[in-house]
Amino acid sequence: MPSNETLRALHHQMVRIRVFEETLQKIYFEGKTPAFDIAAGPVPGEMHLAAGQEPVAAGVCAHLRPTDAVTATHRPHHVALAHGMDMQRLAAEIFGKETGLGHGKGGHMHLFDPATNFGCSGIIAEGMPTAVGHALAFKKLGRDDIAVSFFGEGAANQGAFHESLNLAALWKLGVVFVCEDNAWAISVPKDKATAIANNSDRASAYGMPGVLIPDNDPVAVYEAAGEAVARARRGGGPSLIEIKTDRLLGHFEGDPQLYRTKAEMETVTQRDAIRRFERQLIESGAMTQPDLDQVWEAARAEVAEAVEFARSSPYPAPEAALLHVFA
Amino acid sequence: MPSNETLRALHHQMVRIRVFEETLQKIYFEGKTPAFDIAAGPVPGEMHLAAGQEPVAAGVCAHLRPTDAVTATHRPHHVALAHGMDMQRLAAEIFGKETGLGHGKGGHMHLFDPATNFGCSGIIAEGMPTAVGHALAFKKLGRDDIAVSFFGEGAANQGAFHESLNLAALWKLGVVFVCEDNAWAISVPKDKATAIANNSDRASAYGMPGVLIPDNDPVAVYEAAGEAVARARRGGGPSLIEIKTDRLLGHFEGDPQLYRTKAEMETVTQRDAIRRFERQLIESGAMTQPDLDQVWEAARAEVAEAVEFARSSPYPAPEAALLHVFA
Amino acid sequence: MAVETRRLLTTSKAISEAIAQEMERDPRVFVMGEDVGVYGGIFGATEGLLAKFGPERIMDTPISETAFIGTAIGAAISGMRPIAELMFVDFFGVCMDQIYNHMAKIHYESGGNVTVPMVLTTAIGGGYGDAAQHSQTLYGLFAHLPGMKIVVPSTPYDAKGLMISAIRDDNPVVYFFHKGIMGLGWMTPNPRATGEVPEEPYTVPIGKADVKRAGGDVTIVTVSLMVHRALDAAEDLATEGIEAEVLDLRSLVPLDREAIVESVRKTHRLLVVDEDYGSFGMSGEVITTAIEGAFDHLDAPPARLAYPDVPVPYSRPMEQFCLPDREKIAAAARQLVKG
Amino acid sequence: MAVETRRLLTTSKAISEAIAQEMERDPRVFVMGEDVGVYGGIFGATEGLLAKFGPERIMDTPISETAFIGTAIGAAISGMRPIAELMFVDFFGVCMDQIYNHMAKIHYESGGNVTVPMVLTTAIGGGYGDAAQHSQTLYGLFAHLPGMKIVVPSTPYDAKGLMISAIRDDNPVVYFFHKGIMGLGWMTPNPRATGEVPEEPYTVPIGKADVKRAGGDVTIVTVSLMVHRALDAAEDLATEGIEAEVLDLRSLVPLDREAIVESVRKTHRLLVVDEDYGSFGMSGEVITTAIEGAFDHLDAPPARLAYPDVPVPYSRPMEQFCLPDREKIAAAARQLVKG
Ligand SMILES: Cc1ncc(C[n+]2csc(CCOP(=O)(O)OP(=O)(O)O)c2C)c(N)n1
Ligand SMILES: Cc1ncc(C[n+]2csc(CCOP(=O)(O)OP(=O)(O)O)c2C)c(N)n1
Ligand SMILES: [Mg+2]
Ligand SMILES: [Mg+2]
Repeated sequence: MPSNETLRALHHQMVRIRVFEETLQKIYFEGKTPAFDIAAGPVPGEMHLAAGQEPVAAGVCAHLRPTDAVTATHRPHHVALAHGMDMQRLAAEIFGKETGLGHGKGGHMHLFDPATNFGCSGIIAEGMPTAVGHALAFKKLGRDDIAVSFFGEGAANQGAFHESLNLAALWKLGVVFVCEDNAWAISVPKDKATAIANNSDRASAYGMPGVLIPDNDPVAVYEAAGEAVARARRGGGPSLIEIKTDRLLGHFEGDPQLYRTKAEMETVTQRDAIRRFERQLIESGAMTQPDLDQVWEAARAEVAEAVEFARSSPYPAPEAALLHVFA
Repeated sequence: MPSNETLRALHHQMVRIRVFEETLQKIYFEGKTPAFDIAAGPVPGEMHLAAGQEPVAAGVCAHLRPTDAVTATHRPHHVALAHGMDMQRLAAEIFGKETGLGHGKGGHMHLFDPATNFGCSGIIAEGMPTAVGHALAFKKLGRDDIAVSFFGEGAANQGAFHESLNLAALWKLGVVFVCEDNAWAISVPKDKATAIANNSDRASAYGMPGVLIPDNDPVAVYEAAGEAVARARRGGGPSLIEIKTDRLLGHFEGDPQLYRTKAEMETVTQRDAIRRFERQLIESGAMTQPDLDQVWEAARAEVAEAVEFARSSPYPAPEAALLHVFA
Repeated sequence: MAVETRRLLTTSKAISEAIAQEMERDPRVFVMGEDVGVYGGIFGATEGLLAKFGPERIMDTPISETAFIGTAIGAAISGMRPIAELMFVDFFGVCMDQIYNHMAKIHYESGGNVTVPMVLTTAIGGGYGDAAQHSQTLYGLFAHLPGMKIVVPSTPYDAKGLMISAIRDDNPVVYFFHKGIMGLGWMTPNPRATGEVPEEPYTVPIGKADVKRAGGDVTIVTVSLMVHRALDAAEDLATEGIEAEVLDLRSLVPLDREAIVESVRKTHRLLVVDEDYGSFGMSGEVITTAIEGAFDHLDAPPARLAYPDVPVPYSRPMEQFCLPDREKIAAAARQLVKG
Repeated sequence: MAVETRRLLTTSKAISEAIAQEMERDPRVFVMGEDVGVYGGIFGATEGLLAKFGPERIMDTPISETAFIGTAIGAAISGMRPIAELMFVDFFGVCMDQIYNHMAKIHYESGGNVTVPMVLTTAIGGGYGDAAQHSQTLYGLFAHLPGMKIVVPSTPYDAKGLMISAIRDDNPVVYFFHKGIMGLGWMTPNPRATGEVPEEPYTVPIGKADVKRAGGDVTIVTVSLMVHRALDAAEDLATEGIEAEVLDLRSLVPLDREAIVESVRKTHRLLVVDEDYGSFGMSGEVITTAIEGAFDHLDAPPARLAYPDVPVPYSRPMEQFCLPDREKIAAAARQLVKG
């Protein structure tokens, strides 16, 4: 069992992610009511929120340093924040502002942060080979940094998954592959897309360890990731970790989710990993209710400040669109 | 053990393939000596011969009907012939003649034969999804035909392998995936490319049966393929068969094979599957030496006739290049 | 008393109606793609089809574009007539080999003996903040590669007729629909995304351009959403006494070169509007076509207004800066006419 | 007594020498690809490098283009300067997403904060019977997509200098070498595939076209092997009193539009020769560039001689029919000049 300090840190991370995502959800609909227009409001375009998947980001990234590389997906905020991305510059990027991580060029699916060696992208499984490359560079440079690749269970049926795991295993690179199985790829359920039940079983196709975390538990994630990260760091090669997690919201905001039953929605809401974890923290005495309240309050303040920074920042000049094609 | 008739049929198939390939090898160098120029001679371009891999083609295709679909690779002749492709039109296509399968448009890597529902292509693993599609069509059309996809061990690290096996398994389609492990992908040995020793072990990543034939034995291939084909035909879904086979020649003709040790070359030559099979046939009494000789003689005659047909056929008109872009 | 009955459909409904009618007519037609089932296609192109035809004919797929597009190829060869949806054209890079090296070439490589009758549908276009990987048009890239027909409708009427033509065509057809013309409830409304569509099946020929507005002063050649932007601009220009002819190519392969040349011979001026990247694409091809066929009829060098050669930026001011629009088109046409 | 010493290299040797020199200079440079090790690259671009630098820096890969090109991207971001070889450009379809959506866009998406300094090398061209999937050029397709520099050398000298520039460039550079200019022992000999190459490292700027032959009667714009075919044609034309200027673009992105315009303003006539498919590609872009910059200087409509819009046929008579060559270029130029 991790120390109480670690448990509190995990909790804190999860809470600030949740507050960030819920805040963003509200903001996203600004200017999009009564008639929903995806192009309108302060935050246009698709918006994929990760509420429910906090245990994955918090549990894995707790083991990382800023020099470790992380590649994430179209649903990147939880991982970005857990890996230490500046929340203000993240928010500003999502608002399309000059002060954003990419000066408004990237947007929510294309966040690149040299300070935390973080990257993500909107193409399924696109970041998996990138992670292999980071790890190869670290090996060549004699650094004991590692790379972590996050991807959804839907991405595990993309060719890049196969090629990346094989290459990482072949070259014994320090990569941890983290499959966030939230049971859905937009409207397609896992069992209508994947021939077997658990992607962690696919690890054997590459001769690497595969671990299944069946219940979205941050502590279990933390422990499995600890082993995988340590193995990667000491040159022991890659691993695959699969977490059965929950997508509490739609695939993107505005998704009517007609493909999901009410019962399923209720089940996943009921088993909200943060609430369950909080019950455990109180039961074990690691935290009290006032402790928890304080965490939420601090998170709200942090997120409010980030949003305020984003809102009050200027837009980039229109002509700036022509900059940065080439270095 | 298959019947003597089957054994003789397997032998006959293997021999005609071998004679075809050896004959083509000689012809390929016509016009390319003393200075080797890949563009010169009656057969230009790359030439990938399958000598040594006859057990795979013969053993698998013995179970197929002309209405079963077969997709093959850049090294397609053995499979094409075993599946019943007309040898004359095959040869004519390789010579680039008007009488060829594709009127000279396709060439040796792009053979398409509606009569045997055969197709192949020069891009690694490209034909694997096609096979899945054939099988899907058969299911929709209520036909008990099946599809077989041949591919090299090098192709098993391509994304299309993963996606195809998953989709075929998910939809329980009648596909037999046949991995010809000849230990080499051009100059790259299997163990420098593949994180595990046997691709058949990857079948479990898709919940399908995986069978390993370790010794290039036509009878073992025949038996394993028989089961897989029968399973596919009765709606039992796909299988993966891996055969450790031998590439007796270079990757393509003209390949100096500097990457191969003399010892390895000798080993594979020594264990030539046809010669070994012939010894067994004689020992078991299934065939006598004169029987064998007769098979070779008949094969030589058949191949000579096909080559003669190809040689004496006219070239397509140059302007025919502009035809057949669209139907 | 005569009652005028006009049957108005959105483009997405026109497309799904076309597919439905062809599926009823021909049991070999079926649909495959991500979220084409319950979801009805992210852009509504398959809405209602699952309920009508069931999961055997409207098949959700894994996120395996290489596999399912390749599956469509194999199924087409073996007697079916698949429609496969690539959700956004931006994703072509994970499956292009199947598309351009296999689907597009088999008929040719087989010397005409094998046909691959399939339709690949895909969504194009930006303007709504979806950034660099979800906003591209890219039809110019596909049109560069031989062996597939390239269809890019602009109106509900054309969308239905071209879809029916595409399904009945014995060749692979790539059918690009712009998100901004689909008439979706969640996109910025475009009044021109709804239009009259006959109920009965009909075809619009692939390879024939269409004069969407006649005019004698300048020819504006474009496709898809930009047809509407050009029509808007033409209205503005008309108030200034400039009559623009708007030529909707409707398909890039085959390209109706005669129509381009004919219009330019009449107006003596050409503006190409293109939401695809400017260089090495459609704009240069159309201008070259005019040069080849109407050089001596030109009163001014043909001009183009295209997406600049930059990835699509996320932030609204930058994205709007890049996109051709009503004002920019009118300005470019005015410049051509007035010098 | 002065001895003239000319150091003659094939293009493939010039390329491998450039890589070797940069690898010696910069420990961050390494090579990845299929058969780049013992084999030395199927077209010799990495010959001798394994022996010099060992398997840690000259890395054979599985047939996993998506994985290893993506690996190059990640390695480049984390401080290395990889060279990845895509064996034939024809294979781009299995890995294009990594190339155009990721490698080419990261710098832009990051607002300039992340650089991806890598070189992607690939072989182009046909003419030797390798048929539809191993004979394409396709540089026009890559040039359509923003964010990568596109280099297409024609001579050993340029090949070395451009390779060194590409490796030192902080941007992704796609470096296309034509099999027919490599000077390989097993390809039809091309006397121009060998040329003088200085031993010391030097750079040739990316983005500058080069007048390979000066002339006043007609400008022939092209790249790569077709530069040599154009030079051959120019010799024939000279005997008829026609002086052709041969402009070698050397790179398509950035495109040296000034050089095209300048030459056309001088000669008043333009022929574009392109081994890539004709429509929606380089030929239209170059002609449009001339129209945009030199419309009033043209004595005849610019013309193009490109690969027809058909997949590459296997059989020799058909393939030769499709390929631009010395005679066809001379005929097209003659037609332009004499009308
Ligand atoms: C190559 C590619 N195909 C399809 C898509 C469209 N798409 C975006 S997210 C998504 C579902 C992804 O599912 P999963 O990997 O499970 O991640 P999740 O959304 O559940 O986090 C799809 C199909 C894409 N972006 N890229
Ligand atoms: C996508 C792709 N990558 C690379 C190649 C080049 N190539 C042709 S054959 C070959 C080796 C194939 O090895 P394997 O699959 O084992 O088949 P074998 O040649 O041994 O029969 C390679 C790399 C190709 N044709 N397509
Ligand atoms: Mg998911
Ligand atoms: Mg092999």
